Amino acid sequence: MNPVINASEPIWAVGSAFLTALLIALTGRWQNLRDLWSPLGALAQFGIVASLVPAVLSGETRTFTLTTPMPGVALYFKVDELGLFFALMASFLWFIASLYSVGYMRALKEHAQTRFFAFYAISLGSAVGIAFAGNLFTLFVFYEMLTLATYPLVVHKQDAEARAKARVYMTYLLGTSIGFQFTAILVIYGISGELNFTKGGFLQGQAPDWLLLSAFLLYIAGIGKSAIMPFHKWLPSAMVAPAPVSALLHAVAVVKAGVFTVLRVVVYVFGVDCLVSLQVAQILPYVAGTTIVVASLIALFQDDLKLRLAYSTISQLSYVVLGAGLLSPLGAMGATLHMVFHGFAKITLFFTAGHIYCATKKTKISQMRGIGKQMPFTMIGFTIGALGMIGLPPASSLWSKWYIGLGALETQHYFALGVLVVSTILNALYFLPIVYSAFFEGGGGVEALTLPSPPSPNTVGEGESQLLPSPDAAGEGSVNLTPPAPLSASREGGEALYSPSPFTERGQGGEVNPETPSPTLPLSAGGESQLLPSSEASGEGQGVRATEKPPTSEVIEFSTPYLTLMTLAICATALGVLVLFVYPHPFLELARRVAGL
Amino acid sequence: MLVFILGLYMTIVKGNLIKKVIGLNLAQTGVYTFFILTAKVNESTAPVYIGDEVRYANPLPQVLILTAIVVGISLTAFALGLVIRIYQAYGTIEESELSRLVQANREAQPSTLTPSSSGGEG
Amino acid sequence: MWIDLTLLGLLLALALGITFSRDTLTGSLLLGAYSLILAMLWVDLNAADVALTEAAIGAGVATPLMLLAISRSTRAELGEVLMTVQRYRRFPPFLVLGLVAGALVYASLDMPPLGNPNNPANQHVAPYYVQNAYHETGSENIVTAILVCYRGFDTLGEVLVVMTAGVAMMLILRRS
Amino acid sequence: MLAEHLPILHVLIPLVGAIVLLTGGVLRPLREVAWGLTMLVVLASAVSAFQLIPRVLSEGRISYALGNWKPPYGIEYAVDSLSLLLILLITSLTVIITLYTRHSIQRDITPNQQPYFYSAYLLFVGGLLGMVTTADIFNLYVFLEIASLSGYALIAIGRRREALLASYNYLMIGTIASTLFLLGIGYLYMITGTLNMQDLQARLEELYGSRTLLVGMAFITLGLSVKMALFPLHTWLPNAYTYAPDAITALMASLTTKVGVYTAFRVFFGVLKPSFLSQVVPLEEIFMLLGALAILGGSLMAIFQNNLKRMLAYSSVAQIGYIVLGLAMLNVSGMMGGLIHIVNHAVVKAGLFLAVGNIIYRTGLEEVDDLNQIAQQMPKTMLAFTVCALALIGVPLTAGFVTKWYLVLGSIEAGRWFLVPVIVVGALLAAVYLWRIIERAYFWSRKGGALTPPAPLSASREGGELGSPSPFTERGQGGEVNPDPPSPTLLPNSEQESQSPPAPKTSEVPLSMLIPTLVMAVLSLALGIFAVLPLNLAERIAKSLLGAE
Repeated sequence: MNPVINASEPIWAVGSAFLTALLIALTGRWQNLRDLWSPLGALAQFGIVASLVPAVLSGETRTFTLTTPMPGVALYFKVDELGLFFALMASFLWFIASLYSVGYMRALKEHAQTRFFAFYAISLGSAVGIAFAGNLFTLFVFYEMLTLATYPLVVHKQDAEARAKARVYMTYLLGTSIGFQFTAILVIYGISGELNFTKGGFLQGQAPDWLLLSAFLLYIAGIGKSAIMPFHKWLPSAMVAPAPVSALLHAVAVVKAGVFTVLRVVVYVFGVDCLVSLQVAQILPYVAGTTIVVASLIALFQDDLKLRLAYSTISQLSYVVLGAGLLSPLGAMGATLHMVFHGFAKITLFFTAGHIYCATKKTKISQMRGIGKQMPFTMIGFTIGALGMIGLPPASSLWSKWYIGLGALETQHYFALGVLVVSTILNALYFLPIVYSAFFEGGGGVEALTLPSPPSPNTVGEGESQLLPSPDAAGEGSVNLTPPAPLSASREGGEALYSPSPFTERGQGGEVNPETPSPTLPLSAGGESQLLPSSEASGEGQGVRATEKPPTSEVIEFSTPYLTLMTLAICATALGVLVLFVYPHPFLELARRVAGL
Repeated sequence: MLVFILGLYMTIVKGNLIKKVIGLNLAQTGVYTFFILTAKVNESTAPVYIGDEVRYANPLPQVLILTAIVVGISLTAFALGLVIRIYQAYGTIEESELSRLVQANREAQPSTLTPSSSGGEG
Repeated sequence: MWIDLTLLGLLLALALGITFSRDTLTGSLLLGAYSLILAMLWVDLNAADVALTEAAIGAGVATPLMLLAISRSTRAELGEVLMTVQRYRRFPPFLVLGLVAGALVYASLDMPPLGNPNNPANQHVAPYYVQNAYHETGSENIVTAILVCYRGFDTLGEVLVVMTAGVAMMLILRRS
Repeated sequence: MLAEHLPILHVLIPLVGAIVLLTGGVLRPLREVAWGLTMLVVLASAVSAFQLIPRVLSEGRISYALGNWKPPYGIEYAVDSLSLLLILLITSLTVIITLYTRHSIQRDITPNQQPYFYSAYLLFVGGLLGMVTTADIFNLYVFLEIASLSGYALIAIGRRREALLASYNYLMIGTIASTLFLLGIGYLYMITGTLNMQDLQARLEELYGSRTLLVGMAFITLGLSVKMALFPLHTWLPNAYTYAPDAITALMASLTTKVGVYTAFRVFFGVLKPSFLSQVVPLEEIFMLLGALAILGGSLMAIFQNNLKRMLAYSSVAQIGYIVLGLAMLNVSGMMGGLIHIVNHAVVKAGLFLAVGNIIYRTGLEEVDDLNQIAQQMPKTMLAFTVCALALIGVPLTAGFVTKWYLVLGSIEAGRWFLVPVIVVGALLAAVYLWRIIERAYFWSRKGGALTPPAPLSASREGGELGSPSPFTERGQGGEVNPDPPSPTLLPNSEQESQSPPAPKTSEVPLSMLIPTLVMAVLSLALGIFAVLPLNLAERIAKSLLGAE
């Protein structure tokens, strides 16, 4: 069998992040010194994790028991393929994200930066902790730690809205994890007296089917972080956070931790065989598939870029659950791959969104016409990220989708296959127009219609707020449930009258732009997001009467050192997406091992 | 036993704080009597040693009650002390009045320290 | 026997009087009288030491304390408060009392018979005291022997309770 | 020579200390050193208690016959693993809290009252220790009264005049309870003729059908349920905890009710045998139900409180529910959960009350609504508060998690599935009522100028739609409207401001208050991370309690 080696690397990988947080907190007074720690810590972490790759590839398993809080229940770490996979991605992306967030935070002169970076580091420590957790207890510990550590990041704005949203965030994550996951862990422990992950699972035949099945469903419901509907609300809520945090939530740590946990549970706790006998394949893919399609549909209607990305995440992450739920090795392989590949693509997209906001204070898709001329590198990065979402070459997610598709074929799960096709189309529908309008529109005619100014006395000049109270509420409240209503409403809006639909509020959001005092935006905001679903072509048509008047078409993404830093970060991750497309072999190999092929 | 019930009744039902103390006393005496009764031995004498052949009443419960009486009086004394303090602070020892006062106080100023009872210079 | 009954009758009457007396002064005076009668009853039950204590403390200490408290606060009572409040508030206390009374009666049904020397209470530990107290402690009064020797720690506790009460009074009364 | 008296020493030391303090109360020099003396006394008591550990672990139950009178005739003191747990808890917490009293109590009493205060304080501690150490049920009653009476007094000296009423009500309810307890003892004595618990246990076994026993136990149970503030009988607790001096609240919250629980279960397992529960009355069912009710009811009440101490008091009611629930499960895991929660909750709740005491000491703020940005003013205190709060919620690697782990495991083992959601929901409710404080303390911005967002206007419109989980959204927005609160103490209630001095940037409490608070926080983490030691003890206890079966 594979040699099991007791080694302390996993604990150092986790500890390096916590140490970084400590250093950040201690040196908070000296800004430059403080901001040095994050990249350094990330590098150290990545170095440690990467040093484990050869060992794992050669079949070793490294374990470490830190302490035993309760008899029989240890803080136990174990490095295996799946964990390494996640840890590699997280620590690498942390490095880039730390550079990016230094740029972001400084460019916006954000407050409480020390707290921000410290908790960012803790979050990463927790993420790697989740990756290397060797049993359910350790996993749960870091899972909760991650929730708590991200809370200060989400509530970073500290205004009423951020607090309310952060409360939603906490409620969903803590509620599901304490409510369901904790119980499920104990049920599992009660059944088997065993918590350590074992390849192939350790639960088969330990209890009656109904008990196992309910434990499994409890567990899946308990992983609120994977954002499977109906436990997805926290993700759009968390969009109040600054862009680097969104990147953290979506690409690096939180959601990833959720799907990672799903994979862990499916492969290492219950075991595929066991789940097959429980007929989970009849349940999980349907839930995941529904989530994919519905979230994509919702994403279509979001005008706020980050919200659209958020729903896209919900949909994309369910691919992983879908892949895992197919209970075929190929599906599991695809799921594993998608976890990483989506991470690279999505972090690019979020970096882009944050970068655009930093540089221009724009948050709406409808405001971004022609932005590609101002920020070509950024938007190229965005394009690559978007391709990654859709799963087209030259983006790496082609591979992961490919394997999930193969898995669906293998198990003859035609529903899953259908979902893949439909969602790919939907993805294309909601990303490509952005790309198109960014590069090929804008600078055009001046909008003729002028709308009554929305009654918002907001002092947006400060521009600190990329908090988007209203669109989010709209997205959650009405669009989500009754897509047709806003559809017709804003269509009218597009023609003549502005109707008091949720989009009124969106108008206020549009107001945020300090450079466009004339309130012409709302109309096109409504109109644009409207037409997107119907077809790409008509989106184009709408674009002709684009309102956005780019103040200048000169390239602004290198105008300050901070923006340059951010641009470079985007380029790096975009490059990552491409590299992974061209050279996915180590990951394919690792994923193959995870899936047991 | 009836006394015990009566005492309890007083403690619960009476509105006057002193009356409650009296009730408490009454209830306690009920319990004491119960103990004394368990100590009763027919045709016996008080447990003062006068020789081995005599039948004595059971001394143990009596001892217990001696202790209990003293404990009881301590409680009574302290309760009465409290009553005096309450009267000084509120000007009444009627429960209904007190609850009214407390209510009014709470509504007026949710977290005000009353100067009269704050531990200033004695 | 008739002495017992008379005393019991008196006690009951006094207790009722205390309960339904209209003002605190009457109540506390009656309580003093009640204590005395109770002490007499206990003497009759061969509990001389306890009776002495009760007479001294119940009548001799408690009553003056009550009087002191009344003189330092107020004598007037608003009358039967609960008689004036709504009906529903009167219900729960009676329910509780009824339950307790029921329990007492229920328990008394299979209690060991009163006064029987063969009761477990009189059989297990007590005879040891009776037989050995004098020889082991030298005290003729068995009650004293137990109080001071066998269960001396209880007595220490009892003294401590008194002390606690004293401390407590110092604490609360000496502040203003 | 002292070694053989160990089982009694830790009880006697505080009592003697109290007497010394009292007699010294009249001497002026002693007033100055009252605190120091108390500290010495509790330290000595703790030292003697810790000496017990090896002996109990190696020998099991240590018996000590007071005055050398043989147990059924004289009074027996005994230390077994269960009482050892409580003894260690009481002595060590007392040391920490005594440190805390030094400054915090100065606001509640005058200097010349100090000897009396510390005397009562030591009597209280001694009473509790006596309760957990004695093996004689009447002696238990006596010490119960010592502890109760000094407890009433300690509550009565609270700053506000409501403290007097709270104390009085507690006294009434408590005395009725102890009178019932005494009556119950009378019943037990009547049918057995003994007062020693082991003796009782042996002699009672053949009497399990007896009505007298039944009613006697009912009285005892009722009386003790009041003392431990089990849910429907908890009414004395919130007021008492709210108005007592802060240090006393911490002491009582962590110890009094625990000792009540201890006594109850000492009676159930030391006087009765588990078979009584299974044969005669399914008492464990009742307790389980009450525990569950306590968890839900207490937590819900806590959510609706705005006074910090009152909120924590209701939370205590809920936490007692956990303990009772666990102990009533009658299986090893569940009982371990309950036992370990006795320790965990004592530490955690003491930490919370101490932190709240710090806040009140420094700012005079007692309402949740007033705590905006308190963390900037008192970062260390709030750090401790946060850690303890997380521990109470039961986040992994904290004390509360261990408890919940074993409780859920126990209820699964017992096949009582309905308890699982109760425990879990209790944790979530705890998160709700504690998190709003953390949120306020850290994230309720009082930032002026550039960062005050325009959001409130639009956000408040949406607050309703969002259906946010806590009832405080609206109030929150009210607070937010403050244009630029310059100091954290800016409140609707302006009188507060005049009382507390204008707050400097950070103003922590004196070290003598800060250190205990931080120690509690560290302990509540340590009890989560290194729970093996206490758990081993708990397992031992649980097995020995159940092993009698």
